[in-house]
Amino acid sequence: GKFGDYGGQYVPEALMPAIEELDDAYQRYVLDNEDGFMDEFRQRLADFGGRPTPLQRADRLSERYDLDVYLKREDLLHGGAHKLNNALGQVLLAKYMGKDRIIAETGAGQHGTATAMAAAHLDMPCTIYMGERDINRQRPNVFRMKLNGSDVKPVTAGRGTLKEAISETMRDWAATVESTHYVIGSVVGPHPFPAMVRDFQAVISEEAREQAHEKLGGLPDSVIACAGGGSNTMGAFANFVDDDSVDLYAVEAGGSSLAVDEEAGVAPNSASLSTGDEGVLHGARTKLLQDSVGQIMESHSISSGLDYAGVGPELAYLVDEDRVTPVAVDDDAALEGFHRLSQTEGIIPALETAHAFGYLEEHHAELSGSVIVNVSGRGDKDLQSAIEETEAREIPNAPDMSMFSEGI
Amino acid sequence: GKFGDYGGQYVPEALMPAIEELDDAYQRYVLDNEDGFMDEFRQRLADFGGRPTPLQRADRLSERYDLDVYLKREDLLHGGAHKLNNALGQVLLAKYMGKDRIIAETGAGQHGTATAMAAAHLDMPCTIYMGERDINRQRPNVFRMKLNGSDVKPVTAGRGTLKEAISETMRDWAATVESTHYVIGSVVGPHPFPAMVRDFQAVISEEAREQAHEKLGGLPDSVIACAGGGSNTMGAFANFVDDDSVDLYAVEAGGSSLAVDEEAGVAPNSASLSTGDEGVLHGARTKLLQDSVGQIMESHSISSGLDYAGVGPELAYLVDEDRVTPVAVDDDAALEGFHRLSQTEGIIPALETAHAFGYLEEHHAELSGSVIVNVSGRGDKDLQSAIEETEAREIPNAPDMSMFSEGI
Amino acid sequence: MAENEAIAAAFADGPAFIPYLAVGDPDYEASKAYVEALARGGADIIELGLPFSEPIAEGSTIQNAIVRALEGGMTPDRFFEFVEELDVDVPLVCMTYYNLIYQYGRSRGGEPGPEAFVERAAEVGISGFVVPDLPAEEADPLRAACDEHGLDLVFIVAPTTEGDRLEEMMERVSGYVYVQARLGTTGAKTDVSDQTTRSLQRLAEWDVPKAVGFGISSGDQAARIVANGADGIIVGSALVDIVAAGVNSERPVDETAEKLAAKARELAAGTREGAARRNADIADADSA
Amino acid sequence: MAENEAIAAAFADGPAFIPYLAVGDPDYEASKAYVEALARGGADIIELGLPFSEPIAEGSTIQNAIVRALEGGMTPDRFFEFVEELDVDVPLVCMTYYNLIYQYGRSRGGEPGPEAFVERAAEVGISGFVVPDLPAEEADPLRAACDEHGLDLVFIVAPTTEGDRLEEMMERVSGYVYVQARLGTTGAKTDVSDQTTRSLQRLAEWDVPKAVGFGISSGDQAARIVANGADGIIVGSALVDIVAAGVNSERPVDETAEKLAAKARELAAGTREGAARRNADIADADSA
Repeated sequence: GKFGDYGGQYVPEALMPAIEELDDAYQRYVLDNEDGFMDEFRQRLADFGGRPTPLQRADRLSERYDLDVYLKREDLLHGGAHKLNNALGQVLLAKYMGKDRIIAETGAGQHGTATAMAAAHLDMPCTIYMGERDINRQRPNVFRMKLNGSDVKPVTAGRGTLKEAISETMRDWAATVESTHYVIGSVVGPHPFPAMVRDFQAVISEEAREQAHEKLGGLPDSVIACAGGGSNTMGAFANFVDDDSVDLYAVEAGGSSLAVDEEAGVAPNSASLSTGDEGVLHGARTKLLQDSVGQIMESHSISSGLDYAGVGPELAYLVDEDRVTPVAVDDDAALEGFHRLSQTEGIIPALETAHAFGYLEEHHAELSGSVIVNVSGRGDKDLQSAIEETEAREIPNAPDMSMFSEGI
Repeated sequence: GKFGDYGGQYVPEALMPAIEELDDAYQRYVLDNEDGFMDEFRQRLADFGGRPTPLQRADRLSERYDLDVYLKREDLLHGGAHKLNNALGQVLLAKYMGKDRIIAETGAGQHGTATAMAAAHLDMPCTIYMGERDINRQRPNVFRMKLNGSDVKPVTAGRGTLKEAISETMRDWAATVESTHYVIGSVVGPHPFPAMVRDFQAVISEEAREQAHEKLGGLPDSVIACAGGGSNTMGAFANFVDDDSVDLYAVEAGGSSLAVDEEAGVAPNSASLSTGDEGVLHGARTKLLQDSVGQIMESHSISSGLDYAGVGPELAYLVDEDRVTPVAVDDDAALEGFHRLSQTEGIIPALETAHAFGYLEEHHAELSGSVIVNVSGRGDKDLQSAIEETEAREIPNAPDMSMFSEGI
Repeated sequence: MAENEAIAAAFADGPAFIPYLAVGDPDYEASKAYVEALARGGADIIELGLPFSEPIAEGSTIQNAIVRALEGGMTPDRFFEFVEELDVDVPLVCMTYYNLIYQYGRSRGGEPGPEAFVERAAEVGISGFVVPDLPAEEADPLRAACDEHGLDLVFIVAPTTEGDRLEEMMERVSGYVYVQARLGTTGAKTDVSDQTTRSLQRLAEWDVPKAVGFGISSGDQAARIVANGADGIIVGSALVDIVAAGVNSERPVDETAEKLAAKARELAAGTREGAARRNADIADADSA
Repeated sequence: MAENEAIAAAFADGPAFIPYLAVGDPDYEASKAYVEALARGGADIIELGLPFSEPIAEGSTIQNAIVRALEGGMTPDRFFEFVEELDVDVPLVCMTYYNLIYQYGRSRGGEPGPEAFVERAAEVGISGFVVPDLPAEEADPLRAACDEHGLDLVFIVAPTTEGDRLEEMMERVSGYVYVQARLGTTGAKTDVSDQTTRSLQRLAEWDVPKAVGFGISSGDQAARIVANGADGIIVGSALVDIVAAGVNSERPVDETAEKLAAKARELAAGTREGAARRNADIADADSA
């Protein structure tokens, strides 16, 4: 359960038996395909989720950047993001484990909607905890979860965002651990979650690697993915980690600045790989945005899905090992990437995903050959924020923003 | 250009040369695959669009209805509906024809967003006409088109809905016909549009038929698709038309009633196949909702995508030939279908699509064996209307609607 | 093909001025006054628009007129009544969309098809038809009905119409041919396109009069176009604009009618002026 | 393993009453008054919560206390200062989350790891630790540092803890074991679960005192639990509720302190009462 010194199981004692039970189930069903679990999982990912997703050559971006840019189209997965790979895997695993209830936390609502879909599909009662402030910011996702039959519980503690929702979900789990599985939404948390979520998401790079052989005739020179908690990142990297020739770039949310305001306890970014220190959060030792004494900082990003103070322990390890290059682009660059992909390829990316394209826009000259960018999700959920945030800034390739407000 | 007595080319003389040019291009590129047009189209549909879409067995619905229910998952296509099949085909065809500009009309915005995506992908300037009232009702789709770089022109004439947008697009085309291609959004309009759009959409049933052989070991007993203009309908039926053993059901929007209010010029439904009379509209002879002297009625449906007074001429023909069975379900049944699929399978359908599931819910006892339902689009665009319309009615399987308004 | 005598007569004395109004805009009685004003102003033929709910070939000016007329209660039967009651002495051409022509038989309890509509039109004194959404390829049933009742069927030739399509039309046209001056839909514009001259040249061999329409709004334009060889000018939007202005400013009907008559006089004068110029040119050419 | 003498002494005279408060809630001075009130009320050991920003093991009562304390400016160094200044005569156990322990060394310019924190804690007079997010498997570095400085490391045994995991803890625990009375997080509840009895039975062979916590809010409950075999009772949320009520009603600090002292007296009395009942039971059993 360790990646170097990272990882581990830093959780309340009451949860340890559940985590051990999960570890056992992970080994049997996921690693050893007991009862054909992985076969059923893969079949459902195909039929229900829409896998494989395409690896598409982005002709216009390729020309613009003088690179061979390929897009791994996770935005086409059911629900609109890579999140279903994990949610479907965990809900199915919970069924194999004989659990009769699912809980999950959600920030931007993407993991919550994916879990709610998977739970409806597999007939599992499901409760989603969501900060009250996030609920108000992400109403369409709240509607989707509820329409899928999930119970969405508003969390009023603290600032009413992801952190508080995680704590509340942990509390529910601590009280119901015998019957309930907690579907963690990223490659974070105590072992076996980081390894298990990676394995569920690894289908991304498994397909991409095979598709690269078909379309590029070999391996790509680089793979680029945005990184918050890191599930799409590890999913996109996993099957390339052993290919030393492939550069792996984890693009973090640089927010407004990489500097921190220790006094206010605020890091105006979510760049834990680039700027964080080792520490323990939500069950694992990893890189964190924390103040000098170890209090967790409030992170910031225009993309709520990247807005998290921690990161998956395996990514922290791969960065320390120099296998993954952590980079960061700021909010402005992310918006530029958002508009670039929308205008140039007819794909509106999630603001999370837009960071990867912001990196490409800013740093394409440093890359060469072929690049796979993981399009982790679609931007339908972000239309309002993307427009508001663009209006508030000077984004070079922004469309005429007046048209979004005037006359219509 | 005829389907029995239906179809034809009832358009202003100024457009006739363009339509003849298009017919020529249709025959060469689409029917004869000149310059490898169809190969490129199919490749782009795969890479950019995400084809093939799955044919998924709906386990829980199958159990509920004691049928083998299979879902053809067009909701997973890029953009969230089958619309891209046609838009990508036509924009690519326009490129092959040497046109340098695209125009389209849109009602609910689905065809407009698909066209805007395809135009960005293929680097074609694009103008979309949309009624002002529709713009106000479908802002997210307006944002999507604009983010993709399309020019969205509000149409203020009349009631500011689809009819007026079609007229306005025709006007643009009449003035710019030499350089511009008009991307019609359904199997309607003058020849060759009904045949060409059918051929682009026929990929749905081409895949479904093959997938049925793999998954069912043969042909399904029935295929069900919702019908407005009829593009997903013809797409889902085309490759089954010659299979006499397969029953084809076109589910129209019954609205609030199948009766018409001749005095007010209003048909409170959009069921032109079930209740319409032969007439000429928007370039073709087909079945129409019209008053006794031939004025076109205002149609109605909770689903704006089905809200059209005409229907594709080929469908009118297939109904007269008893090959397609026209059926209609009302707004309430459509909402019941909407909630049924959302809760039971974890797929939130478009309100258009929900009509097909409303039919299944109401009439499953009359069906037997295996049924393919075309999930023509996802419901993200309809969340608000679905919730408002559900709140205003008594829908037996509605969730507790108070949760959508109270406290969040 | 039958040739309607009244229409033939209208072109017999030289180029014709052919105004258009939507019947029933903004209401039955006012509309009658307006049409009669056009006749008073010197119209040689009048095109009467029977409003259809989806006027795809019209610009916004005429579209709005059609909306006003429909809201004012105009129907095919009211239209026929209107024509019957009309006190004018010029041939009348009905301009409408094919679905209304096609459905009329059924609305009277018979089969759909153009016969019933044409029969009734002939009865009330209509001399011919212009049907903007009916290209020659789809026109045979209507052509046959017109022949039976001695009515003309006018086709629109667009700047883009060429080759076989011209043949198709030439075989079916009667009365006059409507030469569309430029691409686009109806609407008053100040430019008169070069395309007009080219179109007239293309139609030189046709033995029906060539009336030019789309975008003509002044006597000067009318004169120039006729001087360039047109046998007639068709003016719609510039007249409908006057009706619309009257509606918007709530002007009394007779004032609007007088303005229409004045505009008609200007356009009719322009038409005659153009004919005179052309004759002078011909005389010049003859004397050269 | 080292055994802290002060803690051992606290259990020597019979079952111990162990109250908890979040240090710095709602501010430094008030918090000192509250902790001293607990001592006055009869606490045998006091658990002092050093607030961490992500208290995943706490219920909402203590979570809110932690938020108040953090907003009041509580930090690890202020916490140590607080402990140093505290005028009480009972052993103090620091309850916090592992990241604060782990980072302290680095905040002082050294390496991360638990040594610096433990050293400083020992210096100010802390006798032991409870770290809710540190299971036995991850505890060796902290255990080693505690041994070096003579401090106890208390583990929480949950109702779900069984088999090998019990062994792991038994090997590493010192001072007392914190027996979690029911599943869930901290919070005052009126039920005392059957699981408590079962848990105590499972731990029968352990040679450290067994203190029961989670959900104890009254002297009666304390008495029943001690009568059932507990060597101590731990009460947090019921006391934090009093602090919170004081904050919400803007009650003077000394009034809230008095209410805390009163509650402590009730719980301490309950603890003694339970001990008396148990001794009576044992006497009954002996005489049977």
